[in-house]
Amino acid sequence: MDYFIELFCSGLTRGSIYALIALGYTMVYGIIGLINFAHGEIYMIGAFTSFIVATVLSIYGFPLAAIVVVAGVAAAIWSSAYGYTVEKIAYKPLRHAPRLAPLISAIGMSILLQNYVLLAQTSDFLPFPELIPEFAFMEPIAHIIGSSDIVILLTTTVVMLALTFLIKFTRIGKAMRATAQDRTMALLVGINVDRVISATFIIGSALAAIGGLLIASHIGQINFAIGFIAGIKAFTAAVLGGIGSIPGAVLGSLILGLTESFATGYISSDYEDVFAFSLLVLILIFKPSGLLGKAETKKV
Amino acid sequence: MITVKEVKKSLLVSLWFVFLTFPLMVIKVNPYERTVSWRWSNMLYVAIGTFVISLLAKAWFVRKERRMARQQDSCRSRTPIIQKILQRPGYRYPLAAFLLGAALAFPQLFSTYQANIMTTALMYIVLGLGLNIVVGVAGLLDLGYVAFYAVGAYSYALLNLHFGMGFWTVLPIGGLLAALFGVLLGFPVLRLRGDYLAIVTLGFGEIIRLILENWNAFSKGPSGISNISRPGFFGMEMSLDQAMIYMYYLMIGLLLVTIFVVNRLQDSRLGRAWLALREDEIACQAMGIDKTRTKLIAFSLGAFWAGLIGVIFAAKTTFVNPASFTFMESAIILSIVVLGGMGSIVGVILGALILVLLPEYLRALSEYRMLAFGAILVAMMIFKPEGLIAGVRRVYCYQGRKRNTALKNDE
Amino acid sequence: MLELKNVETGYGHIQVLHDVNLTIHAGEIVTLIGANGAGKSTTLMTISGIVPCRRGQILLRGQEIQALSPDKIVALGVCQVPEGRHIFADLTVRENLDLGAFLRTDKVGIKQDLEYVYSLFPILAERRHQSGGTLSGGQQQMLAMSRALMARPQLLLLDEPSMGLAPLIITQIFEIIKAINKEHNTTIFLVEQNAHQALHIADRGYVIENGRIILADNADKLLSNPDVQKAYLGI
Amino acid sequence: MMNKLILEVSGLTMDFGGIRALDRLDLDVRSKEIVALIGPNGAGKTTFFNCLTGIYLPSNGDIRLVSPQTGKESRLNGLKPNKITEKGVARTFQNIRLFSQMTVLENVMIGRHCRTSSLILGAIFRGRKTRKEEQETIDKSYEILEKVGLAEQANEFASNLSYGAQRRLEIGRALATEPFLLLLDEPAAGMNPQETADLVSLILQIRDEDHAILLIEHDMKLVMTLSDRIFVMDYGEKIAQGTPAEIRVNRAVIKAYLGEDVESDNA
Amino acid sequence: AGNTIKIGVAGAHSGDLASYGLPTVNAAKLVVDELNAKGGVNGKKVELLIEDDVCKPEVATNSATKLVSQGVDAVIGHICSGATKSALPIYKAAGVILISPSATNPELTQSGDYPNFFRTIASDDMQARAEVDYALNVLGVKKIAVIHDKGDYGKGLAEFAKGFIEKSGKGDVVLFEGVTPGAVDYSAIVQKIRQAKADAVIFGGYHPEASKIVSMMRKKRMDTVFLSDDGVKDDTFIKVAGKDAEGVYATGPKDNSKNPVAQAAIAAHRKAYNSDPGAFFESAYSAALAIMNAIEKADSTEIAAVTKALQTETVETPVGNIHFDERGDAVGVGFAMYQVKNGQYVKVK
Ligand SMILES: Nc1ncnc2c1ncn2[C@@H]1O[C@H](COP(=O)(O)OP(=O)(O)OP(=O)(O)O)[C@@H](O)[C@H]1O
Ligand SMILES: Nc1ncnc2c1ncn2[C@@H]1O[C@H](COP(=O)(O)OP(=O)(O)OP(=O)(O)O)[C@@H](O)[C@H]1O
Ligand SMILES: [Mg+2]
Ligand SMILES: [Mg+2]
Repeated sequence: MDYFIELFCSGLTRGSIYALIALGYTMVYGIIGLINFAHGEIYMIGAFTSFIVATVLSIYGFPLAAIVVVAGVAAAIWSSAYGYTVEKIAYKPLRHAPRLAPLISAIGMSILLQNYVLLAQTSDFLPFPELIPEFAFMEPIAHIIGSSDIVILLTTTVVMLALTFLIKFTRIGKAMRATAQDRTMALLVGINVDRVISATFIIGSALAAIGGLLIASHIGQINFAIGFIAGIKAFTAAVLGGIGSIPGAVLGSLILGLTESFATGYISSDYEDVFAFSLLVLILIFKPSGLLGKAETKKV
Repeated sequence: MITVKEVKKSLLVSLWFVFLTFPLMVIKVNPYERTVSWRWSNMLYVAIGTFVISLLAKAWFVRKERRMARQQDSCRSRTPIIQKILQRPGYRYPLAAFLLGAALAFPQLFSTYQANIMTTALMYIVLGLGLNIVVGVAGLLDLGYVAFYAVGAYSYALLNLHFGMGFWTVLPIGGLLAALFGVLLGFPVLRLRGDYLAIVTLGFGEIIRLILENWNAFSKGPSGISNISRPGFFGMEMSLDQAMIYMYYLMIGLLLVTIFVVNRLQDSRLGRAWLALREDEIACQAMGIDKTRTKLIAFSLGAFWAGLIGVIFAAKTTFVNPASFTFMESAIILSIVVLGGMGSIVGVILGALILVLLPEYLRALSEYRMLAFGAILVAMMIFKPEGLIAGVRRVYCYQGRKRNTALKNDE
Repeated sequence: MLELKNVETGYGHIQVLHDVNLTIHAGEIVTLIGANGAGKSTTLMTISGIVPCRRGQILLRGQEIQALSPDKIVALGVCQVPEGRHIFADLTVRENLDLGAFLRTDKVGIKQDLEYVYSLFPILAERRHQSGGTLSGGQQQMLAMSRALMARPQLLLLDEPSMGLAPLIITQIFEIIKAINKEHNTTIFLVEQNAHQALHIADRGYVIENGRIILADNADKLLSNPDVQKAYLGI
Repeated sequence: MMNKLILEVSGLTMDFGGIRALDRLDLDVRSKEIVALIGPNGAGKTTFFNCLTGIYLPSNGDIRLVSPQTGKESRLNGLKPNKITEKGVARTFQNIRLFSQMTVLENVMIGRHCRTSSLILGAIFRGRKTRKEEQETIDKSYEILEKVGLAEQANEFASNLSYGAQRRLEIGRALATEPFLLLLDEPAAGMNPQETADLVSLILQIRDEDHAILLIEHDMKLVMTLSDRIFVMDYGEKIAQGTPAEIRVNRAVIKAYLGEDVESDNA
Repeated sequence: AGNTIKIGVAGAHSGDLASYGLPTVNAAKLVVDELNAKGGVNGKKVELLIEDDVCKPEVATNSATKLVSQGVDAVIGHICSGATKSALPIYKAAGVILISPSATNPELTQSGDYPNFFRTIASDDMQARAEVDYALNVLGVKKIAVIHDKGDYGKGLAEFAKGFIEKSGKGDVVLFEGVTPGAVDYSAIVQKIRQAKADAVIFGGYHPEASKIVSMMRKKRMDTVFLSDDGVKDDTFIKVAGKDAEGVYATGPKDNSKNPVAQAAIAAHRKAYNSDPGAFFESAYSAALAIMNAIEKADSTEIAAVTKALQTETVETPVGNIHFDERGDAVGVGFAMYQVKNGQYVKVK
């Protein structure tokens, strides 16, 4: 039973990590229908920025709390800036282009950003400073769940709730949904579509940055290539949950994380990804729009 | 032609990039020694570099707009020169003959190495043409194309290893096996819409690779299978050089066959159904097209070609391991199709040549190579979103009408 | 109120509007009639700023608007019910209506207007939680109209509002158009295939052919114009 | 004149969640007949077409089709759309659904798909049979284009056609599938009087070539001149049925649909 | 052939594995520069031809053909075993000798398929043997979890380790599994190690995954012994894993720090490049010395003569005084076990 709980907790952590990245994927897909392959790289840049800022601050002897806050804010700012710029350069000119053009441009961006960080920084793995201390009161259960896991879980929950609220009830949220549905009409009711799309990229990127910071400090190391696998997994999770749906992205991520964890624990980690992807295929066969995705409205 | 306003804008752009790249370009920390180095000179490079690039891009867009305006005045739509040439049979056949001649003479004119690189390029052309059926023509976004390629490669590697089967025997087997896999995968998933299909195929590609990587007893795992025999030629002994040149001609042959077949397919009842399916599935069904079956045919045909090339890949490298079949490979093949121009055979050929030869010739840039590759991919899409060459629609001629009019005249 | 001076637009290489001149006075109903593909919808889209104006000027109350972005133009009180309705398919009827009032902030006024459109089209009140995409064609047309009304426009651009509607509803729609014009003093620019009815409620009319305005006159004069009768009224 | 029964619908019901779009609908069509289906917006007319052509699966009821040529009878419920088309029912759509990036001729050729059979090998080797079939497809498609008056634009992209022409092309494409029952969903919507008049003669011509036609339309002038019989729906139910003359004066229909002054307005 | 001796240098010089390939280029340059300064080999200048194969088999065949078509006499490289395997037949057909500083796959020498292959590094099975012996005989652990990174190198090593443990009869393999490199979290596999009640973990793979697993184990309050290979015996591992690295064992090439040739080579590198040499530098330097020595002694670049010279002539290199056995493995190189103590790898008995 203990073992089960342990695996469950590690599955939750993994799932929450995916969720933070998957939310950005889902938002961008929802609004411009693009699989933003560069999103994983935005997450990586978030991790790198927070690494640089945190290390610099700790070298100059700032207290831990200040480091966490400043590094988090800096990561969010710069990741958003990258997200914003990537959209302006690589996707905006392609709004009216054939459907696959932005996809290729996204793949190009992903390669570009990876190599940019590789060249600007280093190809080596770097130790990420421990930003989330092990709390003393957690000691008795430290073998099951660590404080970084708890922080990750909490953050994901809060972010999901906030985002759901934002999309459902705020003005910008409504504008986002309208833009997602019909861009021309969104313009005709007075929505500044460019700004809404930029906002989506900025919010999604900021989430990825927060994810980057949390994950990097959980794992303790970063390098320029961490975005790719995390990105693919997060995207899988987003699709599993029904792409475009915020709760779907979280649900999909948790299911994916738990599947991988239990597959590793009870079967074999050799095939954890095989299980993850097979699950995806199975679910989509029975629910072609993902778990919480809206079935396509087929009015003829 | 560059106004002050544009310069100002470019200045702003360059300022923005200075901000953007500040943490990554300027600061470099050494976490072990706990030192920080501030590389201010990089900031200058970024500022100047982005300023110039921004100006150039502006100039390009201004020119493009002017050109559009001019064309509009002349009220004539402009087709690219290549396309014009291709549309004129008078140019088309001599050009094709010339290209074929050049291709045949290539290994004689250049080193074996060049021929070898060309063989790789030819393989990618065929892969691109195969995927083009799936993505370009039928509109099914397949991000796991490399899985079928792996099936082909491993079927040759394994059959050769265990049963000593030869290249020519396995070539069709590999293709058919891959096609079978295409059907197996396609059957449940082809009713998924666009991007869901994409992610499922991506997942499938990964599953195949992971199985090859982990199931040692079957595939020898990550260390791969070596010493695969090269293709034979009526039992003739060949030196390595000859074998490579043979491989080159073999690929030329296969390419010609592929072009022929793909061309015919596109111009057939099936090809039309694929195009229609890409546009509107519901209307297609209402026209009596069996959606699932038609898609399945496209999917497995694409897989078939991937399988063929997989076999050739195994024979050419004489070694296979799962590392050759990653998602990046699928992405490159997809880029070939999109970059070249979806649905266009000539486009795919150009796209493959560019994407395969580019990294080879970018070697001079050494560590900036992949950076440049990514940037070029983005730039090509921005400047030519429809691809290099758009698909050309065939014009059908009507014999019945001539007959009818003739009849009328007689009356 | 609105003035188009020598407007030219097009898509890509094709030029659609040639030297279009139009004037709409405040409080008027003006109709634009013409064959399929003449450029009627394009004219409306150009006014709304969706299709960029290549040459010429568009003046709204004397202010140039051809370079403004669509949302700015909406903010100036120009709303459009586009051809093809453009319902936000996955949003509910209510949410569609709310989006119509996107730029407004007066909660009370919005509420009043919501009641107003529900009273115009009771079926919408009934279906307020259904997603827009599953409404029938005619219901969608009503929703599109209502959504535009929710913005309280000063100038309402209507693109074939009667298309696909039942005869009873068509009558009703034209009555509503008249009513909006009278009660709210909304200026209306109406594009119609149904030239007969359009000219009946309009004050003035323009006839467009191949992207050129070829006729402009009072509505009743156009009704009795033999060329118009032959080409557009089926008489 | 009592023609053969070709379509018989009984008790057809369609529910969407809580909404009942079709309610125990009965309807029949005989060969060489033009039947109109009218009713207020949202009455369920398009839904009826969708059930008939297999795009929706009806919740209840029975759809039976009898081929006038062979006399073979079949049940359409649960069949896939393409099978239904093969059986001889073709349709057009309320919102035009052409293959806009294909040429006009190709659009019609797609319609011939279910009447031809060449597959991969045929396409590659292009044997005599395939070539013959292909030429036939082209010729027949041209004939259809001439019939609907689009032969001149055969090699234009469908998206470049004017609206009325696109509607006619949809009809042509449907005809190419060689149906004996043609379903037209608001073919005259968005057409001007001239185009509508052309359409009327086209529909009559099609009828005379042995096709039965089931027609949804809001243009009363067209409905009244064309149809042999009219069915009127409201809220998914049939509220009236009869000849144009009967329907014109039916109180229920006038109240739900036509309005009092229909005559004057559609003059 | 001609007045120069052409030596190819092939390996990953770009991409994510560049850090394993570039040191070989430096080593070859240093050796050759020194030789040329002394007047070359038997009066002939030595020329280097450098080719990037990004460690991909399909690219490696291209680089190999390119080198062969440029007429190389011998090649130092390739770096990865997979790339080496696909390139070897091409060299074999052209009669070119390949000497690798880092391709450790046992098959390369043991299969007998590649008579033209030599290496200055011990093969994986030797390393696995050293790890297993140490774990069973010195540490005396009974239950061992064998974990790998699913890669060519790591999984191969792990399989040998598993085989050796099972054959010895002294211990049990309680777990044999691969982890996915780059995964965001390894807690599940760590829980599984705990569940299996392993006394020790033998890990086959590189340092990034090793440090993630070790850190996660320590976070979960496990003090399981951790043994690994020379992919982990890298100072980066200690830097990244920090205090969690303490006590970790790793095998690595025998300690050469006292060897004057090694000291000279490192000094030369510092002088030329102003930095410390990277992975496989010493074995690459040795490979360069060995091949140049053999060519000189054979006074020819003919494959048979050079092969004979490689097998018979002992040469002083940074990795010791070596010659090669008939399969191509270097005689005289060996493995030693190291442990992290106070943030440094220290050789243990
Ligand atoms: N998005 C577009 N791209 C290219 N050409 C277009 C586009 N939209 C319209 N056109 C062309 O512009 C011309 C005018 O079209 P427009 O839609 O304005 O006509 P309309 O008068 O509204 O006709 P209808 O009565 O059919 O609505 C047509 O020839 C049409 O083919
Ligand atoms: N997929 C669907 N999901 C939910 N409701 C639907 C769906 N399709 C149709 N409906 C509902 O069924 C009813 C009938 O719609 P239908 O489109 O058949 O009307 P119609 O008679 O064709 O009207 P119109 O003349 O306006 O086109 C409408 O109330 C509509 O909202
Ligand atoms: Mg229009
Ligand atoms: Mg309808």
